[in-house]
Amino acid sequence: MAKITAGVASSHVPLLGVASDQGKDRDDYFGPIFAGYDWTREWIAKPENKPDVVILVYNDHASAFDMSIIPTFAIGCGERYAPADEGWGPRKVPDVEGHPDLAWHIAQSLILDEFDMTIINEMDVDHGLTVPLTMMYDKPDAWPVKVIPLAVNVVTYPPPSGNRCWSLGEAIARAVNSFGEDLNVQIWGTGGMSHQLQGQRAGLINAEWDNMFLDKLIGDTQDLRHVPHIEYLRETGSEGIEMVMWLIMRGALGKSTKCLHRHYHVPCSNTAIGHIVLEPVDGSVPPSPTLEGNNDAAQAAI
Amino acid sequence: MAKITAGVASSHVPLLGVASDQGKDRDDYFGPIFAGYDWTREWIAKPENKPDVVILVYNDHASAFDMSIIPTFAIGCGERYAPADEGWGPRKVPDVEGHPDLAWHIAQSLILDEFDMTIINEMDVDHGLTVPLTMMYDKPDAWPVKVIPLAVNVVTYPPPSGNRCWSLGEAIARAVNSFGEDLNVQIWGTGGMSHQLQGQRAGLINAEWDNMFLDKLIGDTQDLRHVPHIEYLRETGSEGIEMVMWLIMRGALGKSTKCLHRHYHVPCSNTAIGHIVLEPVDGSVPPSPTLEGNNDAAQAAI
Amino acid sequence: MAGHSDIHEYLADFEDIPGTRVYTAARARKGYHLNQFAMSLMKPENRQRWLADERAYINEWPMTQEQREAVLARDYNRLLDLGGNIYFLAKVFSTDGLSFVQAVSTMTGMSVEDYQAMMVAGGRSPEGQRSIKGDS
Amino acid sequence: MAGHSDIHEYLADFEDIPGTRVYTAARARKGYHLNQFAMSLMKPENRQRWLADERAYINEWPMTQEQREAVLARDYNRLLDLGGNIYFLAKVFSTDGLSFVQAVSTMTGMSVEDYQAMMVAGGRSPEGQRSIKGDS
Ligand SMILES: [Fe+3]
Ligand SMILES: [Fe+3]
Repeated sequence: MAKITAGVASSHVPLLGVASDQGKDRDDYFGPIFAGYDWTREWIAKPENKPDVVILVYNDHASAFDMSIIPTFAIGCGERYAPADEGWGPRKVPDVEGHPDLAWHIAQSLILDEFDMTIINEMDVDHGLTVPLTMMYDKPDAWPVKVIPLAVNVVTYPPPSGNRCWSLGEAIARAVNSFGEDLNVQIWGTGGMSHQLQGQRAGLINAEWDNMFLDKLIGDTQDLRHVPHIEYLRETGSEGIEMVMWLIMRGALGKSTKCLHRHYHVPCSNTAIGHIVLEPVDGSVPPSPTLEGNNDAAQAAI
Repeated sequence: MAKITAGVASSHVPLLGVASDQGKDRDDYFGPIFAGYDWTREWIAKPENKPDVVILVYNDHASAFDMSIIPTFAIGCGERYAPADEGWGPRKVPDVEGHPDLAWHIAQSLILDEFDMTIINEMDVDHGLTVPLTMMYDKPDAWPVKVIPLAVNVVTYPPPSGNRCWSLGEAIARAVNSFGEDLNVQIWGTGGMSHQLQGQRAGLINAEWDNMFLDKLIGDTQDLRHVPHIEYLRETGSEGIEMVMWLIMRGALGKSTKCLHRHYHVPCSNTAIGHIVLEPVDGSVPPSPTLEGNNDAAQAAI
Repeated sequence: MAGHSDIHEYLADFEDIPGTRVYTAARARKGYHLNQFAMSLMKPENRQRWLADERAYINEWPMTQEQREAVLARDYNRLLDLGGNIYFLAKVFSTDGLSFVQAVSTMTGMSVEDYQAMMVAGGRSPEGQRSIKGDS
Repeated sequence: MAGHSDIHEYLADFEDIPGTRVYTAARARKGYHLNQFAMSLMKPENRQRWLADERAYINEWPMTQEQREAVLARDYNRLLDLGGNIYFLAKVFSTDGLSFVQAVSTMTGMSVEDYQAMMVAGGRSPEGQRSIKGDS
């Protein structure tokens, strides 16, 4: 049976990709950032932790999706994905290999669970997806893991609510649990932490709020479900809203979590870097509330 | 204030478009089908009934969306839409004019209400959308109504559940009710009724089940929410599943409905034609259950 | 989550309907390039190239040889087995100038006249056509 | 639905944040072609044409003259007012060879050196930057 064994969160600042690609990742500026990932690189390389598949929650930054189509939740069910050209040529990192068996299983399960997924079979993936791979795996010839991209709209308003993201995570956990093959699955939430890339208020950083957010990913509180969008915007800058994606990761870890590793650094480019590794303590999630789908009570009601 | 004043359902068999375009709509074969729409054409032309905007629920039949992207619920927020070329050249019917103000308002409201909409700004529309316009308006130089296309995936499994469709309708009603401008809005559900276009079982028609379905759109029963996909497939043929789209229309009409007109005919091509005009009696819908969105209790919980 | 009924049960039911292939993920994946090929016929310039030399055109698509042959033979039941979806395949028969009734009837083992007569008489009854196991 | 709080209130809050334009539908509609133009610079052949003759290239896009001039002037605050979104506009400054810090600092009225120094010192404090009305 497949199982979600850990959750990882990380900022995905494009400059981190540039630093890695240009070999600056241990210089004075980037050294302290990358150093915070050393623990994780060692941890994830150990056979008992090594994931077979990562469900990688990220947002597309006007790369695969332009204004003609804006999916709220899009799940990649394709065989592979090439790095996108974001204006200076594609990053020279390996293609990303998908896991269509698990991805389609999750997509189908989520739709029965009343999540209105968009299924994607072909797309390029931008820094939102490739930078976290770099942070966790450095510069391999091929990524040592299969990836299911889960793209969330956090660009055009409204993005999904924090509560919806958390619930999606719970539904993802149910879906993974019902997949027949033995797989070690991780879920990653990316983006954030506080940053604002626009206007006179650009450069805003709120270390206190960011650390409150990190605190509340740990243990059994579900407070973060209820943080409204306006609070992210006021407290963490206009691009801090990306943190709602971390809640998909957190929701998928179930009732309670333990923190294995935590890292916070300011700045990287315009952004506060946050990174956390979580393990489910009690990974249980509520049963599906839907009629078409997933539980005896619901089935009996049909 | 905008208001949903009526719901209309209709099959959208492509052959009906061909019949109209080639002037065969009153011949022996098509006459009885089109005759069942005469009442509606007269009704919809009366100033007191004439909608300003139709929210037109339909499915794309591999026209705007190929296998590379499959949105469960896509809402058209664009200015206009051209008829699609489905293999024999586009239908020579007018372009469809959108209503971006109301469409964006609905899209934003639905996302706050935890529907994971895909927003579409550019697409062509196929027979699923243009045939119902023909049935209701005949052959005008320009369609006398603005249209918000709402495309539902009913091709790749699973489509959304009946319950999810009904709930989406309720959320659409809430959204329309909160739009400031005075607009007479109709919602149309299209597709169905029983038909199977594939395999040795093609040609299946189940008049009894279809009429049970029509019966249950009227009054205050919500039984149809709970019909599972497998029942549509077994009872009404593999393409009968399109009827889940009618439930979006029904959900948007609220607690109870009255039937103004009803029409059923077999066959048109491979399909049973069904058509019904409903009026809300008690149009109330439940308040939004979401936290980010829409009600005092929810806001207080934040 | 004891007693949990999930996507596997949901999908298993679909295999119990006589003479029907529900377009599930398994079929969608198998038929991916077949359906994308069919979709390409929505463009007039592609239809022209296809009509001018079907074999040359279809060989450009990364499909199995079996899928190619079934398209060239217009064997729609076979194409459904190979992952084709009827709305995609419709681009092929529309390009041939066939209507849905003409194309669909070829899958039933009936002549188009008999099929049309059945439709006019009220269509195929669901009796005995609902379930393979249940035989109802 | 008495006491109903809806999308209007949700959106109204966004106008109360100092020095910030939230990318709402209203902005997305205003900036539609501006953003699609910027998106076109993801293709190397378009970047070449753009760099060879910016004015000729931008005139091909159905944008307002005001939007065109703001792009040519690289006036990013103005572009935000005209419906531009920063992730789309990023294709313009990336094509110029600018980093996010270089481009973003131009919107703050600070030199890039001062901006960078502010970031290294912990970034801009949220104090007094949360609300126009509330002044907090
Ligand atoms: Fe990002
Ligand atoms: Fe249809």
